Amino acid sequence: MEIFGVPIQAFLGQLLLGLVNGSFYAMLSLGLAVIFGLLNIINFSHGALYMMGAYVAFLALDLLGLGFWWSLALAPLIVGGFGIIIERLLMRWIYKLDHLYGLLLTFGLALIIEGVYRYFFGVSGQPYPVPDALRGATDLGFMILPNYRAFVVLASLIVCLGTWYVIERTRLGAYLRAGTENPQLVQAFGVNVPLMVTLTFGFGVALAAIGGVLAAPVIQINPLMGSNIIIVVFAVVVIGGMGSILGSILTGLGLGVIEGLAKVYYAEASSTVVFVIMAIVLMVRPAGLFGKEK
Amino acid sequence: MTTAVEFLRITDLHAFYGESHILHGVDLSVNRGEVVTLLGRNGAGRTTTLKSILGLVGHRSGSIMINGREAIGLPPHKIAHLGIGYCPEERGIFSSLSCEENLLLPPVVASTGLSVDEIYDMFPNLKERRMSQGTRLSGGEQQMLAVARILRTGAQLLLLDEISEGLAPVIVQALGRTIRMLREKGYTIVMVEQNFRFAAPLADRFYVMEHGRIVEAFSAGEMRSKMGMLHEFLGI
Amino acid sequence: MNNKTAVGFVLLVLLGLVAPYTGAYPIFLMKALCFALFACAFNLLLGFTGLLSFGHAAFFGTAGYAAAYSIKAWGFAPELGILFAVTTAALLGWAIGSLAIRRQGIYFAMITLAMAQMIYFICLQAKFTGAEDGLQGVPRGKLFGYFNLEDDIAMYYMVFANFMIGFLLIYRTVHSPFGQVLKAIRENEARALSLGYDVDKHKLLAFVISAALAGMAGATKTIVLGFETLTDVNWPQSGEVVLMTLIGGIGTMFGPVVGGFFIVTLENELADKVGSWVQVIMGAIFVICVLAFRRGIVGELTALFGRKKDVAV
Amino acid sequence: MDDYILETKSLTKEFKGFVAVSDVNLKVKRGEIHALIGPNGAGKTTFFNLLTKFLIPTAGHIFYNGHDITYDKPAEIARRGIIRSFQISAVFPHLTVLENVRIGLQRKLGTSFHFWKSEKTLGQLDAKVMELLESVDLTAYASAVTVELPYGRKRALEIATTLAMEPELMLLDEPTAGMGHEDVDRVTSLIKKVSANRTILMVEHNMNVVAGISDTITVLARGSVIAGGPYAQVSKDPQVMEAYMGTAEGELEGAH
Amino acid sequence: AQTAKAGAISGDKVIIGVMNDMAGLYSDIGGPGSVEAARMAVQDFGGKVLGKPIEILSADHQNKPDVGATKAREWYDTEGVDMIVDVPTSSVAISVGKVAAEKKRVFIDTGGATKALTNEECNPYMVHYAYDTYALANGTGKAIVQQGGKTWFFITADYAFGKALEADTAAVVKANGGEVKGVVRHPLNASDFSSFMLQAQASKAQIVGLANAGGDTINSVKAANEFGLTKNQSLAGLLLFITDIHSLGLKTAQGMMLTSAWYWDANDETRKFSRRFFEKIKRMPTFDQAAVYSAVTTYLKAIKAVGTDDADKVMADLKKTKINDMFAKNGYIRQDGRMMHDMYLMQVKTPQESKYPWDYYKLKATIPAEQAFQSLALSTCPMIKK
Ligand SMILES: Nc1ncnc2c1ncn2[C@@H]1O[C@H](COP(=O)(O)OP(=O)(O)OP(=O)(O)O)[C@@H](O)[C@H]1O
Ligand SMILES: Nc1ncnc2c1ncn2[C@@H]1O[C@H](COP(=O)(O)OP(=O)(O)OP(=O)(O)O)[C@@H](O)[C@H]1O
Ligand SMILES: [Mg+2]
Ligand SMILES: [Mg+2]
Repeated sequence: MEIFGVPIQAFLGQLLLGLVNGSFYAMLSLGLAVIFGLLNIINFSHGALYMMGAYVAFLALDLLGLGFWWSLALAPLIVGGFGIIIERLLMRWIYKLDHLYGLLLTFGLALIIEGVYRYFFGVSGQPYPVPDALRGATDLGFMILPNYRAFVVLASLIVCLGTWYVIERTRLGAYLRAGTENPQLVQAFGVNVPLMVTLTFGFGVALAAIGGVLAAPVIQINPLMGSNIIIVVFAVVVIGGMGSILGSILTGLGLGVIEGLAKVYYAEASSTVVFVIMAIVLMVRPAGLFGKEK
Repeated sequence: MTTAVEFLRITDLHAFYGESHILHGVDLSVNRGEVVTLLGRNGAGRTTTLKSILGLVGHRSGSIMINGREAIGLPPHKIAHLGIGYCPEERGIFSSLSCEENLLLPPVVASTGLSVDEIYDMFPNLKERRMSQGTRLSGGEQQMLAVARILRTGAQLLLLDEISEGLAPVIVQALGRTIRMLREKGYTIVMVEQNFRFAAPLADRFYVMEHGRIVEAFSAGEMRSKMGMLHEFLGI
Repeated sequence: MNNKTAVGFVLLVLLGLVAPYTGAYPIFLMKALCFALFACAFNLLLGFTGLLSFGHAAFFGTAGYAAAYSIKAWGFAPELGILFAVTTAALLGWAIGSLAIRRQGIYFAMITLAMAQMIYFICLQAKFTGAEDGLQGVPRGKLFGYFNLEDDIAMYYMVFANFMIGFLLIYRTVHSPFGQVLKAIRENEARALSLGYDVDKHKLLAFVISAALAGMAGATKTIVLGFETLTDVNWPQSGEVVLMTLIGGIGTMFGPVVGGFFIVTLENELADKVGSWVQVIMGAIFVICVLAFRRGIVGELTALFGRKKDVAV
Repeated sequence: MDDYILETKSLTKEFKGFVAVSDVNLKVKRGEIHALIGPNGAGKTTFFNLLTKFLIPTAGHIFYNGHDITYDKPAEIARRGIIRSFQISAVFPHLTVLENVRIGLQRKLGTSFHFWKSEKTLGQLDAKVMELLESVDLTAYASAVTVELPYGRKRALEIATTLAMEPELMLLDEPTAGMGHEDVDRVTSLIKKVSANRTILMVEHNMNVVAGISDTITVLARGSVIAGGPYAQVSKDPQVMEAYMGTAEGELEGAH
Repeated sequence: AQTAKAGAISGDKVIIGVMNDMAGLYSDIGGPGSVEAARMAVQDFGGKVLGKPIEILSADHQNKPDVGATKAREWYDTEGVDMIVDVPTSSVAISVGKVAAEKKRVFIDTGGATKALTNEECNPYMVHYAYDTYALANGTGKAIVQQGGKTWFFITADYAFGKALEADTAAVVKANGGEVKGVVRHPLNASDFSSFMLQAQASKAQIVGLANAGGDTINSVKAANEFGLTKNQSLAGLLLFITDIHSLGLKTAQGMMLTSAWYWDANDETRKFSRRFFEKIKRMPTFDQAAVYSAVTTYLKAIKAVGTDDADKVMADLKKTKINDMFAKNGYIRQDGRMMHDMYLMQVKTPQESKYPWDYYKLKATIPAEQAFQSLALSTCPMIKK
């Protein structure tokens, strides 16, 4: 059996691989959405922080001999901590300004982080092995799926859904959502909003770092890995609309899959397909698939 | 008569938004269980006074004693925990929260608050629109929600900014009854009101503001003798 | 035009006219003028319409390709090449603009960025752009069949003329009935809508003008340097023009000119001094500008000389 | 004989099963000040939103001067002469008072896309602008930047800008909300003044204002019209008292 | 001062400008290492030529042709630079080449890959020194087919560079009796290559040719490993530098075939140079960096031979003298500016085979210059009269 000239096995295989990429998109766009929610800032440095996550993994292994699992735990803490410092040192001064300044500030930040990493690590990239426990592949009948890829999908789904639950279903989440709209008032009700803002930023950044660690074994760790992915993630965010957490997760996964299929049918266009979809979505639903008109 | 216990004392309060100096040395005090109304023209600085109490202005100086604690240096969330409930002028209903979530949002600061059922009895509209998105409520319904919301927290000092604005007479009357009831329960209330006819029968004392200063203070008993002055200041 | 603007303007023209005789490097001057025009065009959108486009390199670069290709492959004269390039940029501006203005604020920025990235991919893959080799060896030719542009001085004055045309057009646009409506839209979009203005069409027109002028800058630069490459359509170029405007002064008339010269000089000077730190320095300038220097050079200067904050120079 | 400028036929708006405006047939007579009152949540603002196309009706039709405008776009509505004022003051804060009003006048010049013309060409409008400012008592503020105006003046400015559109029909949503007594009086008399030669439909909770200037009153409750007519008649309607006042005793006087 | 008399050195100094990418994509291939290599060359030459001092300038062109071209002009015009060397990134190389032609000064490109430099963009003042896409494709393709790798599948970066690599390789594969089973073209910076690996696997070709570069190649290799492609098929990298192998690690890269212009561990001479280089840079030199050393030396020798730094005379000498140093044996510069030298087919060692750091390659075949590079007959360089 074939689907548009591609054997169904291959088709399913590609679908699954698309999901893996989608997991990265989902995790990054979720982090962006969380930060945007409370700080009203599009974090342009998100890609750079994702890259930092991958470097933490590399350095932990290289300098300290700490393996993948350690990194998975350490990177969000270290990079998230770095995020917290950034928030305290820089971000706080611009909350009252037009949101565009946030974009510009984080853009500058991304340049700096990337530049510093280039200086210290060069650009040719660093090796990182797949963790031993996840080596090898499972024969699914229609394809051989490397165990590590399966793990990536699972791990990111857990992280994403966990985040969704906290934000949409808990009291803490209600504070977050309310703080998103009117932080002053929420603070006047007795909630420590500045702390909440700082931690939220740290959390969003930590999501990026987890993404970076997960990516380390499958793609080259180099200072540019973040800027390559961030623009696509922006498009994902525009398509999904930043209105809903679940929206960013679903859009991320969905676009990963679509991009994966594009690689089979018309590989040349696989990097533009996301932008084309963005254009179409904008024409039909300007607010994005899950967005609300303001 | 029981001896008055001072609950809020403001001395020489100055407040700024950025570079503009709005309050120029406000002094006022409110006793426990009192209802006090701030009167004044648009832009006189009444809202700013309430916001200053909570630390929501750019910069402030002077002294604000709440229940014996100095609040001038505290961040807003700590001030709230001294037992203050705030109903802002622009209502501040959250659109990403449902009506009920809005109601349940403010953290409880003391155990003496009303229960959700009591609140719904007081405002049946809210019960009906309970699952509605916060800002989908009508203007008046939002106003009710904003007041209802802080009654749950057990805050003893309520700062109410223009709560009668945009409400149908029937609701304004209901609000009046609520305020009286709250006073009987021992709540302390500072109201900012444009609607003098609403405020007049409720308040124990009045302050009149003009250009960021208190220019007059009188009690309910003195009201008649002050009508001339009020007319001059407020066109009443 | 108020007095001080007029003074600034006369100063600009004088400086521009004598610049090639000051010993400044002519190619450098021309390049800087092109970037200054690019930044002015960008500022028309950001400073006077309140729209942050993060994809303006798309127009700059596409026009560069259009000029290079039409001149090299079809033998267009320079003026025709520029005209063709400006038209191309305007059309592209119309296409991208129609999509982008459907959203506001940050989304607008992200959409323009993403669309520009798509243009980059297209330029990378298309046949006529020469991909990473670029379109090289574009002859400067003769302006109106008469002025030989191979001569740097002649070339310079043509660039300067282009710059002035663009600059004056922007000035006119900002201070026109249309400019007034733009200002109103920036201030209160809903109200402008309710007064019966088709807000989207106004924004779109501003976008197209800005794209066309960015295109003019790109095309001119191509003729000056004789080549067009992917660098000009890639996103760091979009970031750079934002930086030029930011550092010169958003929403000021002369700011982007100053910013353009500043960054081009900096880039040139840093090239053989700091090695790999260029990017970090650019990033740091961004951060510093946003945190402490939001009015930019021109904005700060005018503030210093005691003008009101809201005056657009 | 009766000349109706606006007419709705069975206008209905449903939000996910909740009927906010239900089968409303409203006729607005040309040249009148028509007030829309009703308890909170009655559907007044929703009704306004339907008229100005901020919302799409679930059912029913809207006729303006006999034309069916149910499916027009917001900007088209404005061009037909229906102008709405906002509940939150809608001015262009960093333009001068003069420029604010001029923006309103400028559209008719047809040069709003003319980016090649000098803004001096707008000077021809200034006389008309001053006339309008005069009518709302703002001449003294003409060159002030709008943010710096007191609240009541901003409302007056907004009305002047709206007048610049030469609206046939003005829709005012709670024009006196949040105003001090002086401003209320100022704005009330302003509305009365500008109502000459045009029709005004307004939502208002302040009964003094309603009683003072409106010719006809329609009372909405739970999305439906429960009463209509001149003030004297409506204010005695027991159903209205019940729904609006909460008490059936006494005349409808409002809490203000 | 442009036309120097015989025996004269313009400006009483010989100034050599090393221009490259100091921080970007290509900074590890050339970058600060190239500057160091140039310095070493000057030092080994004795610091002076014809009694005049030799100076090195360096600049970062940031991979921007306009920065590169403007800098080159400024160097030639106002700084008195006599020769520019390195310049990776094809677009910058070509535009600097144009400036060199206009200013009639020497330009020796070691870092650029595009074969356009000695074809349509060639000019009398430009030398293309180390390698080009044709040599890489041709060398790898031919040698592998000869060793039995008959069936090929290409993973190609979808732009001119990748397509040229693919086309050149495919042509030589077919000419030598091989077969191309399929091609998949991916966009630049595709980051995830798993999907292409599945397609390559399905093709059952013996050799999977990677017609891409840099991060794309590295990510391809990583994905190939992960999907077990290397169990039954071999990877051939068409443009791979030793720094890429270093960053992949032998565990992942082992067994790959690639063509290189030079290898640090080839003989005592190369080792001697490389060890010195390593002292300073902490990396073994790439073939680009070695080529910079060789190019600077060759240029200085030419000045010494003709007794002037006049570009025309130097170029004339360059084009007739044989080059023999640690980089090339019996190399020579052809009319079109192509420096002809042997290329080497290398195979990446397994981790077991590797005995010491940077011990990465084993030599599979030497490709003679005449076979490695495009023949003059095929050249589109206008300077070649046919
Ligand atoms: N965020 C702000 N920034 C700058 N100035 C402000 C700000 N908010 C209020 N003001 C100014 O402070 C002054 C006092 O305002 P305030 O809101 O306290 O007045 P008010 O007495 O509550 O009047 P109103 O009836 O209009 O609510 C006014 O002149 C107002 O313009
Ligand atoms: N977008 C919406 N989605 C769901 N319900 C809505 C929406 N907009 C309004 N409603 C509901 O419709 C009813 C009518 O609202 P509307 O704002 O028209 O009332 P109103 O008459 O203007 O009241 P007020 O005098 O309090 O402003 C309210 O119960 C409100 O909750
Ligand atoms: Mg107030
Ligand atoms: Mg309403």
